[in-house]
Amino acid sequence: MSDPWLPALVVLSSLLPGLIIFFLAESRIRLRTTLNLTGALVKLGFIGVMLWGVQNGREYVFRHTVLPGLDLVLHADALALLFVSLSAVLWLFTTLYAIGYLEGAPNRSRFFGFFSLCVTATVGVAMAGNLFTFFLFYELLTLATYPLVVHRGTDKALRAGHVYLAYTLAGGALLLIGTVWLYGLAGQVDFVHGGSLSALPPEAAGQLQLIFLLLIAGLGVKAALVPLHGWLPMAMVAPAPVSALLHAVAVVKAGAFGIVRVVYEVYGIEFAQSLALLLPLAIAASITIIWGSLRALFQDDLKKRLAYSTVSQVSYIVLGVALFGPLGTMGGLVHLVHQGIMKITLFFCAGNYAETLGIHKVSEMDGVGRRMPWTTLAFSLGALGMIGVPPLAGFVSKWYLGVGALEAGMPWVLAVLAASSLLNAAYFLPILHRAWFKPASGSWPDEKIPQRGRWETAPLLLIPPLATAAATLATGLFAGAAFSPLSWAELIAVREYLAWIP
Amino acid sequence: MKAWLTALIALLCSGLALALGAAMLALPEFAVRLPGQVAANLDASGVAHPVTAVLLNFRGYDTLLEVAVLLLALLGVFALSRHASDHAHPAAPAHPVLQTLARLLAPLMVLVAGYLLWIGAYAPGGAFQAGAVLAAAGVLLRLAGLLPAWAQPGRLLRGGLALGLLVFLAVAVAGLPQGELLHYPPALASPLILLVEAGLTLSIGLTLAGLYLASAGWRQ
Amino acid sequence: MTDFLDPLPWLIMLPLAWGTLAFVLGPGRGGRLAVAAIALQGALALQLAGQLIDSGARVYAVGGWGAPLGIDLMADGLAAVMLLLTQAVALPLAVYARGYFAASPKGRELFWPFTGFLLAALNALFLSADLFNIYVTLELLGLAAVGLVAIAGGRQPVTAAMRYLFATLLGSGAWLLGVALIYGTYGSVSLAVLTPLIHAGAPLAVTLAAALMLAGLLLKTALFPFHFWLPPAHGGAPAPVSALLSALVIKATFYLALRLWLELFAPLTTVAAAQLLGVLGAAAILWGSVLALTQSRLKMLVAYSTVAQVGYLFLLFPLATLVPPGTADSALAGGVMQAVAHGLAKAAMFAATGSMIVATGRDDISRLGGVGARLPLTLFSFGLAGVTLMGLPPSGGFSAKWLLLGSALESGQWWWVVVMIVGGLLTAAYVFKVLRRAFLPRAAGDRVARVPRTLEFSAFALALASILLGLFGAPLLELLAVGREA
Amino acid sequence: MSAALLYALAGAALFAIGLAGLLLQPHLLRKILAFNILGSGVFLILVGLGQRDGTIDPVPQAMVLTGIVVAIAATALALALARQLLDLTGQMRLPEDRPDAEPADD
Repeated sequence: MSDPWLPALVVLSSLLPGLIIFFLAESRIRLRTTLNLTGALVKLGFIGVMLWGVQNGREYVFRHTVLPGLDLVLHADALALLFVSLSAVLWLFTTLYAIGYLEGAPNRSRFFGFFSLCVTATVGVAMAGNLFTFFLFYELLTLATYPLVVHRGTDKALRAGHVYLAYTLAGGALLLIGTVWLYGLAGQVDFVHGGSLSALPPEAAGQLQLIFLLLIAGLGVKAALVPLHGWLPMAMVAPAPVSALLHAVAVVKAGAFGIVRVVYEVYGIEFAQSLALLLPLAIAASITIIWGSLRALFQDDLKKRLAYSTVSQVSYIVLGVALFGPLGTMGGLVHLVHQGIMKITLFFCAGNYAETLGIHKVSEMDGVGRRMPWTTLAFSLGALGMIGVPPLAGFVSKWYLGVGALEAGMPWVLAVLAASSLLNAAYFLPILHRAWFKPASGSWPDEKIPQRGRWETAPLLLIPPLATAAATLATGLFAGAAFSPLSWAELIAVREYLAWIP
Repeated sequence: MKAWLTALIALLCSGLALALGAAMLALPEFAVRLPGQVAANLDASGVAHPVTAVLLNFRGYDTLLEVAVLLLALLGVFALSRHASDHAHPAAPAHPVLQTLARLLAPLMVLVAGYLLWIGAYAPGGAFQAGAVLAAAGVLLRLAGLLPAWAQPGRLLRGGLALGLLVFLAVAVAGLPQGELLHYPPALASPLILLVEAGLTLSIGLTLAGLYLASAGWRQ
Repeated sequence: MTDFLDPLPWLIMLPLAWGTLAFVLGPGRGGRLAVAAIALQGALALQLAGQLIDSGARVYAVGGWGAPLGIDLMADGLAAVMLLLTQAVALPLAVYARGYFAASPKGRELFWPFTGFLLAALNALFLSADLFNIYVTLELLGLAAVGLVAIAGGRQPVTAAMRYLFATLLGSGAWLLGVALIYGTYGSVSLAVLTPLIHAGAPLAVTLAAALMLAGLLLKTALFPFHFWLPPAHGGAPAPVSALLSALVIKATFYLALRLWLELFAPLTTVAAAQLLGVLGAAAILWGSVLALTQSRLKMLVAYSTVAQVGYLFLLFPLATLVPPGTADSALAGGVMQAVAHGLAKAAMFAATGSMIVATGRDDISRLGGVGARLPLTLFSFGLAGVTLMGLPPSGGFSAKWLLLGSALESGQWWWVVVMIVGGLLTAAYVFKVLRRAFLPRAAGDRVARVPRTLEFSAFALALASILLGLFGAPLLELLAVGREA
Repeated sequence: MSAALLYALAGAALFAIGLAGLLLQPHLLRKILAFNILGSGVFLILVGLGQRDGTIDPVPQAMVLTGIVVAIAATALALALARQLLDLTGQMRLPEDRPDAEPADD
């Protein structure tokens, strides 16, 4: 197996099962599950090979010329692998969870088909080697997630789908204009360490600033930067596994990841700094962080509260990107992974409450910790991680962001981080308090899955959140170990900054 | 239609006529002249009449497509008549004088058609003129109540309608091994053109008649 | 070249022959013959394209006389691309039509002869290098198309056919008047003879001829505001017919407009005229998309989408006129790519639409619930075709949009960028209007029957081709460049 | 001015009259007649301009013969459509309302 094909195989390992699943009869449950899990495991295998290779300095590049001057490039570099590994691992867990969650529900072939396409798109976004390839998978992601958002087919779901499409397609259009413009100005722009635009003549600076605005606006829609975030809370009508995937890996992350690529590998962090692009970006991210947290505070609907929390948390990544210095970079990048693990845990748990007891609202959660201790334990770990309590994953992110802010000479960012952490605590701790310490108020809204021996809910619903909650703890505790997200982020940061540090 | 729109269209059409007239009065000398070339190549064309030479040889390809256009129009009428009538209406009985006249004239018209076909090689005439006379004979017979309408043409009639085009196509393709499409070897040009014209006369006669006869039986 | 098996003349003779034979065979017969013959035509078109790539553009003197006395045919890259598109669309549609007319026999009696003549007219038109001969091919094309619109009978289709006939006859009349003026000025109708004769200071008659011919072509291409005849004609015909008309017939007249503009009348073109064409194209994009969005009948929605997509083709004129050569090349490539991508995608979309109508028994967007569950492949094909029309990657439509956007930005004509982007979003709106409905569960009282497999797979083949065009479009652009080297 | 040119000028007038008729006359039979007038105008221009230098030119004459046959074909189809429309709607004119607003007839 030659090297160029590995990145393509990673993409195909979910694309092919997805396409097959579309045409499976509804009743072929076993075959569908086998295809899903085989795809997920094969993908992990390929990624493992590439992780080892990249660690040892190998390059995996797949290139196909679509039109003269327009190449489709899949490039598994360190940054790509960070995101790909996250997607592949969480896909496996989410697939397991979704199999349990949707047991007996209609239209499962369609659901898992688009689910696989969605992961294909995410993996493609991660490994895109230039803006065109990125755009391709970015749009595919839009198309693949739309049917998932409207999966339930209710009026509310259709309306949410409408809003989702309007936002994301408009964002895609902005991204397209920026990309075409950039290609016209600079030719084919591959993602390379340190960026490649600084060689352009100085007259182009004005255009480059405008292009940056277009690109960030286009990416900001999916990354849910305020004021482009309106679709995200509405998209909560989707089934829980979809919300989990949308928030933790697929859509919002694709946006945030795109911003990382544009700043570091198209413009180059130094060049972006010299064009005075980083400060506005940091301010936009800060506003989003605070605004999202504030809105989360007032949501009674659990999933909505988590959604606004996502709006806020994803911008930590953007903030890290906008901090000029390797530590800020590390903070942003590692949060890409940490936020994913923590948020997916929270959504799994929210799904469990809803599926098991019919709990959708925070106000219905009194005493749920005694009925569902394991789920609530996982939820608590995720929530505490989000707040940034050591030694959980979120603490590591916030620590590096804070130090990075000092390094970049933006001490005001510390205030943002502090305020945000306080707000995080303000909207998460009351939930934990209700769940653990308040007595249950009689019967549950709609108990669907009864207690069976030790199992507080269906096993396939319980194992994934416990696993990801454990990961929240592990990534925090063992942040210094080899192959931990943090050390991988360090590897990337060193390579990005080596490109220009003499 | 609104009055101002009518006025506007009338104005624009008059303007177009004036512009065309002005353009025609300001034409330069011809850059290319074809009459001389036609005359020079007339001997090799297989016919003695220049218009027939252009129609069936120099620009015979146009004619080939044009025959297809004619057949296509008939197909269109057939397509419509499938929905218009469930069965072929018998012709209304006509005045005996008309019937007698038609019986007398029809053979004569066939004869005239044959003459026109043959003379086309030397003088004004040819397949279209001959076919038109044949068609007129058909229409006359129908008006005299002697022919049924053609709602659903039988196989034989379909073959006759297609014959001219098929013969033309065969002759056109037969030229390929020696040269190009529609290339007539000079020695065979005369008989080949006559063959094509004979096939065309029959098919054009049937087609033109068919354009009338196919819709003759529609409900009123 | 005096080879008996030369693909060039056979591309015209073969469909004429099988069209005629299908008529002789009798009502409804000839489908199998047609599929075999179109497959052969496809092979011939590929062979011709190969010849062109190897040894450049070809001129073919019919009858051996040569222009100006005889009629010349000419095959260059542009013609070859259109020929390939024609056969590539026709083959799956022929397969589709056999299944469609088996399930829905209205209009099947004369479908095959008409289609044979239609394809002959298209191939002849793409290959012709003689203005009068082009007139005859235009009439052949127009009458075949009108006949196809009318084959199903009924009040709406016959009305549409009548309207369409007047439009197409007026268009050809304008073309013929232009030809008469050109012959009256120069004494020839051969493109090869005329092209060096026409220069910027040409007589008024030539300018008038250019304007008349172009106007006639715009009418036949249904460019806004001449689109009035298209939606009822394309929306009222049986699905295979709508597909042929939307995918190919309007492309033929666009092709002629492009050829005249870039070659014969190139010295007469002005920026103002090019911008006017672009404005009409932009209006078509916006107006057609908005009207598509308001339709309640599925087929009419797709037909209005054609009105909009035609607009994209005409954006190529301002982008290719009096701009640097590189910009013009990429605009031309984008425009032709759009023609090809739209041809494949719209054929797929009409085919999928036809299957949905056969399955639900009605042409109503609000009654599409359950289609997604019962006809997943058909709906998937509709979606893929929609992706191409929206211009999302990877698809032929995206490649086209990419090239057009690139040349718009390069030449500083940013207003076309805005039009294209807004058009793409509107397209998404009407495509998802259909998809959303079809995803819903079946409403009580509605039925969704299965349709023959051939219907599903032929539509899918077309849709897949429109997507793959986006990934493997480079050879097509290489072919397009044959005969255009400056 | 040669006689041939006079024919061409008359052709221009006929074309304009035919065009106006085609656009302005709502009655289908009149529209079809107008189309034929328009076509005759074009034929006159083709032959007339082609022979404006006084030489007889068989090429436009042959073209006009081809054109006449095409016009006959188109006229026949138009008449058949018009008659069918009369059968279906009882009117010899195209409905002016938006055609897509009509119900599909099945």
